[in-house]
Amino acid sequence: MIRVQEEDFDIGAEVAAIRRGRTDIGAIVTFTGTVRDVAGGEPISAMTLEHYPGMTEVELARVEGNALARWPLQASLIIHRYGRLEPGDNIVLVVTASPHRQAAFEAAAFLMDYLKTSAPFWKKEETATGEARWVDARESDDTALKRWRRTKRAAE
Amino acid sequence: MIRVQEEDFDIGAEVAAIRRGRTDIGAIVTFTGTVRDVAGGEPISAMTLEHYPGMTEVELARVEGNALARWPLQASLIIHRYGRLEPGDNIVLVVTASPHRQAAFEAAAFLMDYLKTSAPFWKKEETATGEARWVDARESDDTALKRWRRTKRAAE
Amino acid sequence: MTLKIRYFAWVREQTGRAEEDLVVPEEVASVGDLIAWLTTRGPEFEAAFARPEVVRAALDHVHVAPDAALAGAREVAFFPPVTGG
Amino acid sequence: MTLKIRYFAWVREQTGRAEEDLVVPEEVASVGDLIAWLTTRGPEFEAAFARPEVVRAALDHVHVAPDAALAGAREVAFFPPVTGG
Repeated sequence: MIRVQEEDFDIGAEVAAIRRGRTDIGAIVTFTGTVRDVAGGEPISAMTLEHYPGMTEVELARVEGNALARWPLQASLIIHRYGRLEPGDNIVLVVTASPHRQAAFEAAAFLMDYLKTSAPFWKKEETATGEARWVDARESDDTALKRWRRTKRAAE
Repeated sequence: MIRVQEEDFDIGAEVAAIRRGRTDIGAIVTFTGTVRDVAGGEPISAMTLEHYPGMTEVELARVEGNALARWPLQASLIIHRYGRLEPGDNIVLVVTASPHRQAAFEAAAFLMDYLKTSAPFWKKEETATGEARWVDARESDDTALKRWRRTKRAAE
Repeated sequence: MTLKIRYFAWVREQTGRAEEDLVVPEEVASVGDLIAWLTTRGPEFEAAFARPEVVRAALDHVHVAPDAALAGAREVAFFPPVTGG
Repeated sequence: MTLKIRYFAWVREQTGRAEEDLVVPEEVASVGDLIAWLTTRGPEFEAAFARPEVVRAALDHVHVAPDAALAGAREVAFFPPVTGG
Protein backbone atom coordinates (compact mmCIF):
# COMPACT_ATOMS: atom_id res chain seq x y z
CA MET A 1 0.00 0.00 0.00
CA ILE A 2 1.30 3.47 -0.78
CA ARG A 3 0.23 6.93 0.36
CA VAL A 4 1.57 10.33 -0.63
CA GLN A 5 0.30 12.99 1.71
CA GLU A 6 0.92 16.36 3.29
CA GLU A 7 -0.43 15.28 6.71
CA ASP A 8 1.60 13.55 9.38
CA PHE A 9 1.32 9.81 10.05
CA ASP A 10 1.16 7.73 13.23
CA ILE A 11 3.60 4.82 13.32
CA GLY A 12 1.76 2.89 16.02
CA ALA A 13 -1.62 3.28 14.28
CA GLU A 14 -0.21 2.18 10.91
CA VAL A 15 1.41 -0.93 12.40
CA ALA A 16 -1.78 -1.75 14.31
CA ALA A 17 -3.85 -1.42 11.10
CA ILE A 18 -1.55 -3.85 9.29
CA ARG A 19 -1.68 -6.39 12.12
CA ARG A 20 -5.39 -6.10 12.92
CA GLY A 21 -7.09 -9.51 12.98
CA ARG A 22 -3.98 -11.35 11.80
CA THR A 23 -2.10 -14.06 13.67
CA ASP A 24 0.14 -15.24 10.81
CA ILE A 25 2.72 -12.44 10.99
CA GLY A 26 5.99 -13.14 12.77
CA ALA A 27 8.04 -10.02 12.09
CA ILE A 28 7.22 -6.36 11.50
CA VAL A 29 9.90 -3.83 10.57
CA THR A 30 9.28 -0.11 10.40
CA PHE A 31 11.55 2.58 9.07
CA THR A 32 10.79 6.21 9.86
CA GLY A 33 12.76 8.99 8.22
CA THR A 34 12.67 12.30 10.07
CA VAL A 35 13.89 15.85 9.46
CA ARG A 36 17.26 16.47 11.12
CA ASP A 37 18.19 19.85 12.51
CA VAL A 38 21.51 19.90 10.68
CA ALA A 39 22.51 19.31 7.07
CA GLY A 40 26.08 19.39 5.81
CA GLY A 41 27.20 20.60 9.22
CA GLU A 42 24.88 23.62 9.17
CA PRO A 43 21.73 24.09 11.27
CA ILE A 44 18.52 24.06 9.27
CA SER A 45 15.20 25.51 10.40
CA ALA A 46 12.86 23.80 7.92
CA MET A 47 12.68 21.95 4.64
CA THR A 48 10.18 21.78 1.82
CA LEU A 49 9.56 18.55 -0.06
CA GLU A 50 8.43 19.03 -3.63
CA HIS A 51 7.22 16.02 -5.58
CA TYR A 52 5.80 15.04 -8.96
CA PRO A 53 2.13 14.13 -8.42
CA GLY A 54 1.20 11.23 -10.66
CA MET A 55 4.74 9.95 -11.12
CA THR A 56 5.38 9.65 -7.38
CA GLU A 57 2.54 7.15 -6.98
CA VAL A 58 3.72 5.20 -10.05
CA GLU A 59 7.29 4.99 -8.72
CA LEU A 60 6.36 4.03 -5.16
CA ALA A 61 3.99 1.33 -6.44
CA ARG A 62 6.72 0.00 -8.73
CA VAL A 63 9.24 -0.09 -5.88
CA GLU A 64 6.74 -1.83 -3.61
CA GLY A 65 5.93 -4.34 -6.36
CA ASN A 66 9.62 -5.18 -6.71
CA ALA A 67 9.87 -5.86 -2.97
CA LEU A 68 6.71 -8.01 -3.01
CA ALA A 69 8.14 -10.03 -5.91
CA ARG A 70 11.39 -10.59 -4.07
CA TRP A 71 10.45 -11.30 -0.46
CA PRO A 72 7.58 -13.27 1.10
CA LEU A 73 5.83 -10.24 2.54
CA GLN A 74 2.41 -10.42 4.15
CA ALA A 75 1.98 -6.66 4.03
CA SER A 76 3.91 -3.56 3.10
CA LEU A 77 3.27 0.14 3.39
CA ILE A 78 5.03 3.24 2.13
CA ILE A 79 3.89 6.68 3.28
CA HIS A 80 5.80 9.69 1.96
CA ARG A 81 4.98 13.25 2.97
CA TYR A 82 5.46 16.43 0.95
CA GLY A 83 5.25 20.12 1.80
CA ARG A 84 6.97 22.13 4.52
CA LEU A 85 8.48 20.18 7.41
CA GLU A 86 10.46 21.16 10.47
CA PRO A 87 13.25 19.38 12.37
CA GLY A 88 11.85 16.37 14.20
CA ASP A 89 8.95 15.97 11.76
CA ASN A 90 8.23 12.68 9.99
CA ILE A 91 9.15 12.43 6.29
CA VAL A 92 8.66 8.82 5.32
CA LEU A 93 7.37 5.58 6.80
CA VAL A 94 8.03 2.09 5.49
CA VAL A 95 6.45 -0.96 7.12
CA THR A 96 7.03 -4.59 6.14
CA ALA A 97 5.46 -7.72 7.64
CA SER A 98 6.59 -11.27 7.03
CA PRO A 99 6.63 -14.65 8.75
CA HIS A 100 10.43 -14.26 9.04
CA ARG A 101 12.56 -11.44 10.34
CA GLN A 102 15.24 -11.42 7.65
CA ALA A 103 12.68 -10.91 4.86
CA ALA A 104 11.06 -8.04 6.78
CA PHE A 105 14.43 -6.35 7.44
CA GLU A 106 15.75 -6.77 3.91
CA ALA A 107 12.55 -5.65 2.22
CA ALA A 108 12.34 -2.51 4.37
CA ALA A 109 15.96 -1.58 3.62
CA PHE A 110 15.38 -2.31 -0.08
CA LEU A 111 12.25 -0.13 -0.18
CA MET A 112 14.13 2.77 1.40
CA ASP A 113 17.15 2.42 -0.88
CA TYR A 114 14.95 2.30 -3.96
CA LEU A 115 12.65 5.12 -3.08
CA LYS A 116 15.63 7.30 -2.12
CA THR A 117 17.00 6.95 -5.64
CA SER A 118 13.85 6.74 -7.75
CA ALA A 119 10.84 8.41 -6.12
CA PRO A 120 10.50 11.95 -7.56
CA PHE A 121 10.92 14.03 -4.40
CA TRP A 122 13.23 16.99 -3.95
CA LYS A 123 14.22 18.61 -0.69
CA LYS A 124 14.87 22.30 -0.28
CA GLU A 125 16.42 23.21 3.05
CA GLU A 126 16.16 26.53 4.83
CA THR A 127 19.02 27.59 7.07
CA ALA A 128 18.51 29.63 10.24
CA THR A 129 19.57 32.75 8.29
CA GLY A 130 16.67 32.25 5.86
CA GLU A 131 18.81 31.00 2.99
CA ALA A 132 17.20 28.17 1.01
CA ARG A 133 19.05 25.57 -1.08
CA TRP A 134 18.19 22.39 -2.92
CA VAL A 135 19.71 19.26 -1.43
CA ASP A 136 22.18 17.44 -3.67
CA ALA A 137 21.65 13.74 -4.35
CA ARG A 138 24.07 11.67 -2.31
CA GLU A 139 26.46 9.25 -3.91
CA SER A 140 26.04 6.96 -0.89
CA ASP A 141 22.40 6.45 -1.89
CA ASP A 142 23.50 5.12 -5.29
CA THR A 143 26.00 2.86 -3.54
CA ALA A 144 23.29 1.58 -1.19
CA LEU A 145 21.14 0.75 -4.19
CA LYS A 146 23.86 -1.21 -5.97
CA ARG A 147 24.04 -3.89 -3.30
CA TRP A 148 20.56 -5.10 -4.27
CA ARG A 149 21.65 -5.38 -7.90
CA ARG A 150 24.73 -7.35 -6.90
CA THR A 151 22.62 -9.65 -4.74
CA LYS A 152 20.24 -10.24 -7.62
CA ARG A 153 22.99 -11.10 -10.10
CA ALA A 154 24.60 -13.45 -7.61
CA ALA A 155 21.30 -15.27 -7.15
CA GLU A 156 20.68 -15.68 -10.86
CA MET B 1 17.87 0.66 27.23
CA ILE B 2 16.61 -2.82 27.97
CA ARG B 3 13.44 -4.11 29.59
CA VAL B 4 12.38 -7.66 30.39
CA GLN B 5 8.71 -7.80 31.22
CA GLU B 6 5.57 -9.88 31.26
CA GLU B 7 3.33 -6.96 30.15
CA ASP B 8 2.72 -5.96 26.57
CA PHE B 9 4.44 -2.95 24.98
CA ASP B 10 3.23 -0.17 22.68
CA ILE B 11 5.41 0.39 19.60
CA GLY B 12 4.14 3.90 18.91
CA ALA B 13 4.59 5.00 22.53
CA GLU B 14 8.13 3.59 22.72
CA VAL B 15 9.19 5.32 19.50
CA ALA B 16 7.60 8.58 20.69
CA ALA B 17 9.47 8.34 24.02
CA ILE B 18 12.79 7.91 22.21
CA ARG B 19 12.13 10.85 19.89
CA ARG B 20 10.62 13.23 22.47
CA GLY B 21 12.31 16.62 22.41
CA ARG B 22 14.94 15.54 19.87
CA THR B 23 15.52 16.99 16.42
CA ASP B 24 18.87 15.34 15.67
CA ILE B 25 17.52 11.90 14.71
CA GLY B 26 17.21 11.09 11.02
CA ALA B 27 16.24 7.42 11.00
CA ILE B 28 14.30 5.17 13.36
CA VAL B 29 14.00 1.44 12.77
CA THR B 30 11.74 -0.82 14.79
CA PHE B 31 11.56 -4.58 14.76
CA THR B 32 8.61 -6.31 16.38
CA GLY B 33 8.56 -10.07 16.79
CA THR B 34 5.10 -11.58 17.21
CA VAL B 35 3.66 -15.00 17.97
CA ARG B 36 2.66 -16.83 14.79
CA ASP B 37 -0.31 -19.18 14.70
CA VAL B 38 1.72 -21.96 13.10
CA ALA B 39 5.04 -23.58 13.91
CA GLY B 40 6.65 -26.30 11.86
CA GLY B 41 3.49 -26.47 9.75
CA GLU B 42 1.24 -27.16 12.74
CA PRO B 43 -1.25 -24.74 14.29
CA ILE B 44 -0.32 -23.55 17.76
CA SER B 45 -2.70 -22.09 20.31
CA ALA B 46 -0.21 -20.45 22.67
CA MET B 47 3.41 -20.37 23.76
CA THR B 48 5.19 -19.83 27.02
CA LEU B 49 8.49 -17.97 27.18
CA GLU B 50 10.72 -19.00 30.04
CA HIS B 51 13.84 -16.96 30.77
CA TYR B 52 16.75 -16.75 33.17
CA PRO B 53 16.16 -13.67 35.37
CA GLY B 54 19.47 -12.01 36.09
CA MET B 55 21.28 -13.45 33.11
CA THR B 56 18.72 -12.16 30.61
CA GLU B 57 19.38 -8.56 31.61
CA VAL B 58 23.16 -9.12 31.48
CA GLU B 59 22.96 -10.64 27.99
CA LEU B 60 20.63 -8.02 26.54
CA ALA B 61 22.79 -5.21 27.94
CA ARG B 62 25.89 -6.84 26.47
CA VAL B 63 24.26 -7.21 23.06
CA GLU B 64 23.08 -3.59 23.15
CA GLY B 65 26.57 -2.44 24.18
CA ASN B 66 28.06 -4.25 21.19
CA ALA B 67 25.65 -2.47 18.84
CA LEU B 68 26.37 0.92 20.43
CA ALA B 69 30.10 0.31 20.00
CA ARG B 70 29.68 -0.57 16.35
CA TRP B 71 27.13 1.91 14.97
CA PRO B 72 26.58 5.64 15.63
CA LEU B 73 23.28 5.18 17.45
CA GLN B 74 21.49 8.03 19.19
CA ALA B 75 19.21 5.64 21.05
CA SER B 76 18.42 1.96 21.27
CA LEU B 77 15.82 -0.09 23.05
CA ILE B 78 15.24 -3.79 23.56
CA ILE B 79 12.03 -5.02 25.21
CA HIS B 80 11.59 -8.78 25.57
CA ARG B 81 8.49 -10.34 27.08
CA TYR B 82 8.20 -13.62 28.99
CA GLY B 83 5.25 -15.69 30.17
CA ARG B 84 2.29 -17.06 28.27
CA LEU B 85 1.54 -15.51 24.88
CA GLU B 86 -1.02 -16.18 22.18
CA PRO B 87 -0.87 -15.91 18.39
CA GLY B 88 -0.71 -12.26 17.37
CA ASP B 89 0.85 -11.18 20.68
CA ASN B 90 4.07 -9.17 20.83
CA ILE B 91 7.23 -11.00 21.89
CA VAL B 92 10.10 -8.60 21.34
CA LEU B 93 10.68 -4.99 20.31
CA VAL B 94 13.95 -3.50 19.10
CA VAL B 95 14.24 0.20 18.29
CA THR B 96 17.31 1.97 16.92
CA ALA B 97 17.76 5.66 16.13
CA SER B 98 20.61 7.18 14.18
CA PRO B 99 21.36 10.16 11.95
CA HIS B 100 21.64 7.69 9.04
CA ARG B 101 19.33 4.95 7.83
CA GLN B 102 21.90 2.26 7.16
CA ALA B 103 23.24 2.38 10.73
CA ALA B 104 19.70 2.15 12.13
CA PHE B 105 18.82 -0.81 9.87
CA GLU B 106 22.04 -2.71 10.48
CA ALA B 107 22.05 -2.19 14.23
CA ALA B 108 18.43 -3.38 14.55
CA ALA B 109 19.15 -6.53 12.50
CA PHE B 110 22.32 -7.12 14.53
CA LEU B 111 20.46 -6.77 17.84
CA MET B 112 17.84 -9.28 16.74
CA ASP B 113 20.40 -11.78 15.42
CA TYR B 114 22.41 -11.57 18.62
CA LEU B 115 19.57 -11.77 21.07
CA LYS B 116 18.08 -14.70 19.14
CA THR B 117 21.27 -16.67 19.73
CA SER B 118 22.43 -15.45 23.14
CA ALA B 119 19.57 -14.13 25.28
CA PRO B 120 18.45 -16.93 27.66
CA PHE B 121 14.84 -17.37 26.56
CA TRP B 122 13.14 -20.64 25.72
CA LYS B 123 9.84 -21.09 23.95
CA LYS B 124 7.39 -23.87 24.69
CA GLU B 125 4.59 -24.13 22.16
CA GLU B 126 1.14 -25.56 22.78
CA THR B 127 -0.67 -27.15 19.88
CA ALA B 128 -4.43 -26.99 19.47
CA THR B 129 -4.66 -30.53 20.88
CA GLY B 130 -3.05 -29.38 24.13
CA GLU B 131 0.34 -30.96 23.44
CA ALA B 132 3.29 -28.82 24.55
CA ARG B 133 6.82 -28.98 23.16
CA TRP B 134 10.01 -26.99 23.49
CA VAL B 135 11.08 -25.18 20.34
CA ASP B 136 14.39 -26.33 18.88
CA ALA B 137 17.07 -23.72 18.19
CA ARG B 138 17.24 -22.98 14.49
CA GLU B 139 20.39 -23.38 12.51
CA SER B 140 19.38 -20.35 10.41
CA ASP B 141 19.76 -18.19 13.52
CA ASP B 142 23.39 -19.26 13.88
CA THR B 143 23.92 -18.56 10.18
CA ALA B 144 22.37 -15.09 10.56
CA LEU B 145 24.76 -14.38 13.41
CA LYS B 146 27.85 -15.38 11.46
CA ARG B 147 27.46 -12.61 8.89
CA TRP B 148 28.28 -10.03 11.57
CA ARG B 149 31.44 -11.91 12.45
CA ARG B 150 32.46 -12.03 8.79
CA THR B 151 31.79 -8.33 8.39
CA LYS B 152 33.90 -7.58 11.41
CA ARG B 153 36.86 -9.61 10.19
CA ALA B 154 36.65 -8.02 6.75
CA ALA B 155 36.77 -4.54 8.28
CA GLU B 156 39.80 -5.28 10.42
CA MET C 1 3.77 16.99 -31.83
CA THR C 2 2.24 18.61 -28.73
CA LEU C 3 3.89 17.75 -25.43
CA LYS C 4 3.20 18.73 -21.86
CA ILE C 5 6.56 19.65 -20.36
CA ARG C 6 6.97 19.79 -16.58
CA TYR C 7 9.88 21.14 -14.57
CA PHE C 8 10.68 20.39 -10.94
CA ALA C 9 12.91 21.70 -8.15
CA TRP C 10 15.75 23.96 -9.35
CA VAL C 11 15.00 23.14 -13.00
CA ARG C 12 11.58 24.68 -12.40
CA GLU C 13 13.11 27.68 -10.66
CA GLN C 14 15.62 28.25 -13.46
CA THR C 15 13.15 27.92 -16.33
CA GLY C 16 10.72 30.06 -14.38
CA ARG C 17 7.75 27.76 -15.00
CA ALA C 18 6.24 24.57 -13.57
CA GLU C 19 4.72 23.30 -16.80
CA GLU C 20 3.78 24.26 -20.33
CA ASP C 21 2.23 22.74 -23.44
CA LEU C 22 4.58 22.98 -26.40
CA VAL C 23 4.32 22.15 -30.08
CA VAL C 24 7.62 20.48 -30.82
CA PRO C 25 9.10 20.17 -34.38
CA GLU C 26 9.04 16.69 -35.91
CA GLU C 27 12.84 16.46 -36.06
CA VAL C 28 12.95 16.54 -32.24
CA ALA C 29 12.94 12.76 -31.82
CA SER C 30 14.59 12.04 -28.48
CA VAL C 31 14.75 13.49 -24.97
CA GLY C 32 18.25 14.74 -25.81
CA ASP C 33 16.92 16.47 -28.95
CA LEU C 34 14.21 18.09 -26.83
CA ILE C 35 16.76 19.46 -24.37
CA ALA C 36 18.83 20.86 -27.26
CA TRP C 37 15.73 22.44 -28.78
CA LEU C 38 14.57 23.89 -25.43
CA THR C 39 17.93 25.60 -24.85
CA THR C 40 17.38 27.61 -28.06
CA ARG C 41 14.30 29.18 -26.44
CA GLY C 42 16.18 31.55 -24.18
CA PRO C 43 18.87 32.05 -21.53
CA GLU C 44 16.66 30.63 -18.74
CA PHE C 45 16.59 27.27 -20.57
CA GLU C 46 20.28 27.47 -21.37
CA ALA C 47 20.91 27.95 -17.65
CA ALA C 48 18.57 25.13 -16.59
CA PHE C 49 20.24 22.64 -18.96
CA ALA C 50 23.80 24.02 -18.73
CA ARG C 51 24.92 20.78 -17.01
CA PRO C 52 22.80 18.12 -18.74
CA GLU C 53 24.44 15.37 -16.66
CA VAL C 54 22.60 16.58 -13.56
CA VAL C 55 19.18 16.85 -15.20
CA ARG C 56 16.99 13.75 -15.23
CA ALA C 57 14.01 13.09 -17.47
CA ALA C 58 10.79 11.11 -17.26
CA LEU C 59 8.41 10.22 -20.10
CA ASP C 60 4.80 9.71 -19.03
CA HIS C 61 5.90 9.14 -15.39
CA VAL C 62 8.75 6.74 -16.16
CA HIS C 63 12.45 7.55 -15.75
CA VAL C 64 14.25 7.48 -19.11
CA ALA C 65 17.75 7.93 -20.55
CA PRO C 66 18.60 10.96 -22.75
CA ASP C 67 18.40 8.87 -25.93
CA ALA C 68 14.80 7.77 -25.23
CA ALA C 69 12.46 8.33 -28.18
CA LEU C 70 9.67 10.87 -27.71
CA ALA C 71 7.31 9.13 -30.15
CA GLY C 72 3.94 8.55 -28.48
CA ALA C 73 4.79 10.43 -25.27
CA ARG C 74 2.33 12.96 -23.88
CA GLU C 75 4.23 14.30 -20.88
CA VAL C 76 7.94 14.95 -20.46
CA ALA C 77 9.40 16.03 -17.11
CA PHE C 78 12.83 17.44 -16.28
CA PHE C 79 14.24 17.49 -12.76
CA PRO C 80 17.42 17.09 -10.68
CA PRO C 81 18.44 13.71 -9.19
CA VAL C 82 15.83 12.84 -6.58
CA THR C 83 16.45 13.50 -2.88
CA GLY C 84 13.40 12.15 -1.04
CA GLY C 85 13.13 9.58 1.73
CA MET D 1 32.76 -25.85 47.07
CA THR D 2 29.08 -24.82 47.32
CA LEU D 3 27.37 -23.96 44.07
CA LYS D 4 23.90 -22.80 43.18
CA ILE D 5 22.83 -24.87 40.20
CA ARG D 6 19.95 -23.73 38.01
CA TYR D 7 18.11 -25.63 35.29
CA PHE D 8 15.93 -24.18 32.54
CA ALA D 9 13.41 -25.36 29.92
CA TRP D 10 13.54 -29.11 29.25
CA VAL D 11 16.69 -29.51 31.33
CA ARG D 12 14.63 -28.25 34.26
CA GLU D 13 11.76 -30.57 33.39
CA GLN D 14 14.04 -33.59 33.11
CA THR D 15 15.97 -32.99 36.32
CA GLY D 16 12.69 -32.20 38.05
CA ARG D 17 14.00 -29.07 39.72
CA ALA D 18 14.55 -25.39 38.91
CA GLU D 19 17.51 -24.86 41.24
CA GLU D 20 19.46 -26.35 44.12
CA ASP D 21 22.49 -25.57 46.28
CA LEU D 22 25.07 -28.36 46.08
CA VAL D 23 28.36 -29.06 47.79
CA VAL D 24 30.59 -30.22 44.97
CA PRO D 25 33.77 -32.29 45.52
CA GLU D 26 37.08 -30.48 44.98
CA GLU D 27 38.06 -32.69 42.02
CA VAL D 28 35.09 -31.31 40.03
CA ALA D 29 37.07 -28.53 38.36
CA SER D 30 35.26 -27.72 35.12
CA VAL D 31 31.71 -27.44 33.79
CA GLY D 32 32.27 -30.78 32.02
CA ASP D 33 33.37 -32.38 35.30
CA LEU D 34 30.25 -31.02 36.95
CA ILE D 35 27.99 -32.54 34.29
CA ALA D 36 29.75 -35.90 34.70
CA TRP D 37 29.36 -35.68 38.47
CA LEU D 38 25.68 -34.66 38.25
CA THR D 39 24.84 -37.66 36.05
CA THR D 40 25.96 -39.97 38.88
CA ARG D 41 23.19 -38.54 41.06
CA GLY D 42 20.34 -40.41 39.40
CA PRO D 43 18.53 -41.34 36.19
CA GLU D 44 16.84 -37.94 35.91
CA PHE D 45 20.29 -36.31 35.57
CA GLU D 46 21.48 -39.03 33.22
CA ALA D 47 18.45 -38.28 31.04
CA ALA D 48 18.93 -34.48 31.18
CA PHE D 49 22.58 -34.73 30.15
CA ALA D 50 22.25 -37.74 27.83
CA ARG D 51 23.13 -35.53 24.84
CA PRO D 52 25.68 -33.08 26.30
CA GLU D 53 26.08 -31.37 22.90
CA VAL D 54 22.58 -29.86 23.22
CA VAL D 55 23.02 -28.61 26.79
CA ARG D 56 24.50 -25.14 27.27
CA ALA D 57 26.05 -23.75 30.43
CA ALA D 58 26.48 -20.35 32.03
CA LEU D 59 28.75 -19.43 34.94
CA ASP D 60 27.54 -16.46 36.95
CA HIS D 61 25.30 -15.30 34.06
CA VAL D 62 27.91 -15.68 31.32
CA HIS D 63 27.80 -18.32 28.57
CA VAL D 64 30.78 -20.69 28.88
CA ALA D 65 32.28 -23.70 27.09
CA PRO D 66 32.30 -27.17 28.73
CA ASP D 67 35.98 -26.86 29.68
CA ALA D 68 35.42 -23.63 31.65
CA ALA D 69 36.88 -23.75 35.18
CA LEU D 70 34.44 -23.62 38.08
CA ALA D 71 36.92 -21.96 40.45
CA GLY D 72 35.35 -18.84 41.96
CA ALA D 73 31.90 -19.39 40.43
CA ARG D 74 28.81 -19.08 42.59
CA GLU D 75 26.05 -19.98 40.14
CA VAL D 76 26.04 -22.53 37.33
CA ALA D 77 23.10 -22.84 34.94
CA PHE D 78 22.24 -25.56 32.43
CA PHE D 79 19.79 -25.06 29.58
CA PRO D 80 19.06 -25.92 25.93
CA PRO D 81 20.18 -23.63 23.08
CA VAL D 82 18.19 -20.41 23.43
CA THR D 83 15.06 -19.79 21.35
CA GLY D 84 13.89 -16.28 22.23
CA GLY D 85 13.29 -13.28 20.03
